[in-house]
Amino acid sequence: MAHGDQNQAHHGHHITPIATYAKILGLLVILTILTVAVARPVSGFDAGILNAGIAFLIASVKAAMVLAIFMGLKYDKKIHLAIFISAVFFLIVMFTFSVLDIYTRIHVESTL
Amino acid sequence: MATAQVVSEKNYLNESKGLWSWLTTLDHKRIGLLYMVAVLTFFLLGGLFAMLLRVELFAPGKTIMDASQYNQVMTLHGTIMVFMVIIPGIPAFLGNFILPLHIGAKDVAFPRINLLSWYCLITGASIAFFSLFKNGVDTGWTFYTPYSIQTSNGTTFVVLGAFVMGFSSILTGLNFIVTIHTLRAPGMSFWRLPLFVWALYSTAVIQVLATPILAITLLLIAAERLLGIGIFDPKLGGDPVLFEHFFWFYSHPAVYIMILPAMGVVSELITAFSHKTIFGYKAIAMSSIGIAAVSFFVWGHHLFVAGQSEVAGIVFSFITMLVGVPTAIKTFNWIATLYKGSIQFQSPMLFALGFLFLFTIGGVTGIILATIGVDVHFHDTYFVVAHFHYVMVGGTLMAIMGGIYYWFPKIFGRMYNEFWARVTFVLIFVGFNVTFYPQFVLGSMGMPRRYYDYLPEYTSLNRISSVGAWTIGTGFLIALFVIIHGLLKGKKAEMNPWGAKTLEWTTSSPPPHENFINEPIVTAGPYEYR
Amino acid sequence: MSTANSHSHNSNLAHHFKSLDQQFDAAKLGVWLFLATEILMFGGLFVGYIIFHGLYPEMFAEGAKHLDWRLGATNTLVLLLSSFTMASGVQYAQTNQKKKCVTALVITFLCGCAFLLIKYFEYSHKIHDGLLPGKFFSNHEAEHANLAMYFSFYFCMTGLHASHVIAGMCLIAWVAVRASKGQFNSEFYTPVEGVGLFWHLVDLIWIYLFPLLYLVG
Amino acid sequence: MSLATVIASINTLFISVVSHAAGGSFMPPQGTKVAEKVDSLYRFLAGASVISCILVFASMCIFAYQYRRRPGVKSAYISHNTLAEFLWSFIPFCIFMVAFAWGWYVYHDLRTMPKNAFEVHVHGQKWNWTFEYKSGRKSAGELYVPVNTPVRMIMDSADVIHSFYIPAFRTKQDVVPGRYSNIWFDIEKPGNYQVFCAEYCGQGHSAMLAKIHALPKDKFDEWLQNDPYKGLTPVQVGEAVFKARCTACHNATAEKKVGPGLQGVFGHQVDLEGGDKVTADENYIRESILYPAAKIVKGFPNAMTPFLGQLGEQELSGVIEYIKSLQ
Repeated sequence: MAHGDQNQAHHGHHITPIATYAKILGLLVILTILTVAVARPVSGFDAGILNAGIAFLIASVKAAMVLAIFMGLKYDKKIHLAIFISAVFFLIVMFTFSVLDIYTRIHVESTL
Repeated sequence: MATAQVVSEKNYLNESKGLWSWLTTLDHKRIGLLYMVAVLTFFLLGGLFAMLLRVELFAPGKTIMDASQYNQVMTLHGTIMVFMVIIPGIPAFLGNFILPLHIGAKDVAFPRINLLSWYCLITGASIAFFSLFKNGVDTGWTFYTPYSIQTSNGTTFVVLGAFVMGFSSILTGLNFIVTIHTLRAPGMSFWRLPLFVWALYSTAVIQVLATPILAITLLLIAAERLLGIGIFDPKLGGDPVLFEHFFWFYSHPAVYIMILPAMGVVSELITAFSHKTIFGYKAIAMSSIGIAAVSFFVWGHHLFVAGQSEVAGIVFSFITMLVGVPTAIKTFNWIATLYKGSIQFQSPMLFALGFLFLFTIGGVTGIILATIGVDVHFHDTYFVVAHFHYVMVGGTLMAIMGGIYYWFPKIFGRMYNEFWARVTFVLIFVGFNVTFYPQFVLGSMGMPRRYYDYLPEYTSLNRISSVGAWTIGTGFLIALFVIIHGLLKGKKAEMNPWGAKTLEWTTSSPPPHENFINEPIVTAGPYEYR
Repeated sequence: MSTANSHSHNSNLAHHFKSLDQQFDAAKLGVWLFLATEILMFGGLFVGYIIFHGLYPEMFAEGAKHLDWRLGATNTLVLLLSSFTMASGVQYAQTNQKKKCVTALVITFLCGCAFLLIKYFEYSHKIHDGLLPGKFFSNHEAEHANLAMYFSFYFCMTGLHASHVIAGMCLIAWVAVRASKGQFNSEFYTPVEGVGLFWHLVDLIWIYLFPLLYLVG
Repeated sequence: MSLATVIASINTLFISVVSHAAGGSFMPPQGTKVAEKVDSLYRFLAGASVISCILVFASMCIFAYQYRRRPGVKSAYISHNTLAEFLWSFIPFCIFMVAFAWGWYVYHDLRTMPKNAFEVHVHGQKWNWTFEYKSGRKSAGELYVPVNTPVRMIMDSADVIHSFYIPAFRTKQDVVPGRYSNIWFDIEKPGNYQVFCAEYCGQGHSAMLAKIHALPKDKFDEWLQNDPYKGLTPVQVGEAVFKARCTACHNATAEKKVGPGLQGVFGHQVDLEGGDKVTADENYIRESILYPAAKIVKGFPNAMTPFLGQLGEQELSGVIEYIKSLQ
């Protein structure tokens, strides 16, 4: 009997081996050490304005691994990924337009 | 469109008795009625404040209250109407009742969360009203900083109350999305969903994705008041215009939380009373989704003169124009549905036609306000007040009234008095135009909004407006009596008094506890009037 | 739906669902939608943080100096470990390994405790130095005029996060008790799965908070 | 069906009023060239609105009447019409784009600050406007500007967000505390123009008014040179200041407004919040003007903004003398 989109097989839930989880944990720890290693206050490593970008990039790689494996988005229904992406997307929308305003304002000086 | 249902003696109303059985119910229909009681109570209160405002504005200078009382009443009117009436109005009351019936489900996906969201509304409202004992609140419903940081202590309570009510809205939206995705009856594909369900779906998306930003913004206001965190306070290096961005990032989409479900109701009413399939089903369904998506990109038109950059203003003006397109599609498709129909004019249809009339005016004045060069003049004047009342009252409240009358026989199993229902329509419709049309003129003349006092040249138009407001008030009071009378004394309703085609009309009036005795099996679209 | 009625005796199946699968799908969809709201709620703070970081970079650099990156890094590792044990806990529930499942959940809970303990030391240090948000700020060595705002962000973001850690720990305790009573199996493990997703989100947010607050200066 | 006729007659009435509004005749007289541009854009928008409203209402009424339910007549089955739907989304889209582009053009004029403009500083505070000229001349509630000269206002706020709105010039701008905002106009004819505060700012919001007096160039120069208080007694100076700065919140009678009425206050006991009493002498009044939060009169909110640095010594002592004279 076809009804809606709940026609997944009964025992179709994906089971990830513990070993995979352990590997991911190892990678996450390595990336955490990397974040610390490239941070200016810790190692003096200085990439100028890129510093924040690098930190953000590494964090995003870590987040992607947590999402894909720990939270199972890799094997999951696509709608869960869609929900996550739409949340991030609208957050970016909010950020972009607020920043668009703040960085295109014309500064007015007092002339007194 | 579905197999006929067996009529049962037991229904959701008489299934169990006593106040406690209502306060702990998990049945979406009963929760819908709990929302009805709450929303109508808040509406009476908010309406009463509106009447007081119009008495005060009957003449320039002090009429019945002083400036600080006026500002408090204005704030209460706005806050109650926005957070406690229009936002929960259609989705949580009519939507809660009708949505599972429309898709052939036994209940919403999470009945406990459904009840919890009602208690969130009540708790939030109570916290907000507690502010009355803390010197009240006079910020307007928009809580603009730094004014809201500096003014009376009551503000903290209203802000926290709105925070809690936000959760009510989030949980309702979450529940609806999951219900629509997982609990559709066999054969109920997405393209067979009634348009009201599409509208609720789009609304729910906004509720889930926009309300959290309101939550954090309100928390920050509370923190600003309690800790002085300085993010929105210019004295501490903060930016009040950033608050306006945060606030309107929620509150503009929230405008569509208010109007999209109303559009859904009107789609149902027009096709049912024209006895004709809806014109351009997919276009109407997709325009709901389109409006919901674009609504997140346009909030900056509330900041055209707020100190936002000129570049941002122009970008927002452009995107705002785009929202007009799906709205226009809907309006024209409704008109096209009337064409070659077989139209009856019972009161729900009158309200639907009234909606078309008033919403069109609200819509075109919206385009005028979106045009940035003209908005600089109209911004924060009565033109804006008139515009959003045409959309919110002329749109949403007309749809609520139409929806209540339309589903009245299904909800209560009784009919209301048709003559008096038509009287309410005439009073509300005429009174509405008398109230708010003059406000367009006042705005053109330059009268700013939220004014306790005004220049003598605005007097006569304000008088007309006040008289109109009292006419609307009378109309709604009569409507209340029509509802109560129908509830107690109305004659028994049939299963399908209007000859409509959607699923809720295939079960008994009122429906049994699990809605359908046999699960409906859907074999065709929702509006097959052949 | 031939399997639907065979499950109707199952006490875990609510009356309005047809099968445990349908109920599981609904619950998981609901949890993901809830996570979306959490992301947006924290996101509002992140947006504010990034904007003001752009406006006052020196102030944020000065603020970050007052934080101890070692404690932040330790807490990151603690939360990563807890995420691993949580994921394992869900897997053990899926594969009917009750004992291991309870152990994994208890370790996760203890990691939460460790995180809060470290946070407590950090907070008391800040309080001692007068590095407090807004009007309670009383550090006299501050160079930047608005340094209080940095600590407003610090306390708002970590405070909101800590409240989620506490909520998550309550939920973990709840599912651990249920797991020890043997209420979960490969047919029904929805609560563990949902709590797990929530806990991973708490970890996810910290993954961003750590470099933003402690390292980017 | 009588309903259709009722709706149709409401329609006609409505359309006549709308077309009246469409002429722009409700707007205040135009004071600047830009205002004329705004009005022609508004005429276009209002015209387009009226036409589309007539289209919608007329077809609604005609269909409602024509296709009212009649026995034996079934409705047609029309699911959609792609061409029609395309047209009624594409045509509005084109109109919207014209409105947007035209709006952008007008907005550009409204927001492009002229070079070499005559500059006046505007200070907004709860609940009055003060104006400061580079010559050092200050005025409160009354802005004097030359005609046929581009004037740029540089605005700041001492407390909350206000908005400087001149309907006759079709322009407004929020005055955000913590930074400077600006606005400009070039007045064509000498005359008086109303200024409103358009952003809600509390109790005195609707009393936060000002008047713009546009003077011919020579008269304006003469005004700019003049000592505003030349030949006035201190009480007269005080009265002028009081009328401009204080009447939003205080009456010169005993009747209370936002703050206490000031008649008969001087020399008498005043009850304070917290139970203290104080005699209203010169020092008390001076303190209440400069540091209003120091002593709050019983039954009133702590709502007044400090006037420290706002008033010259001559003005301050004038106000005190004026309050003394209110017996």
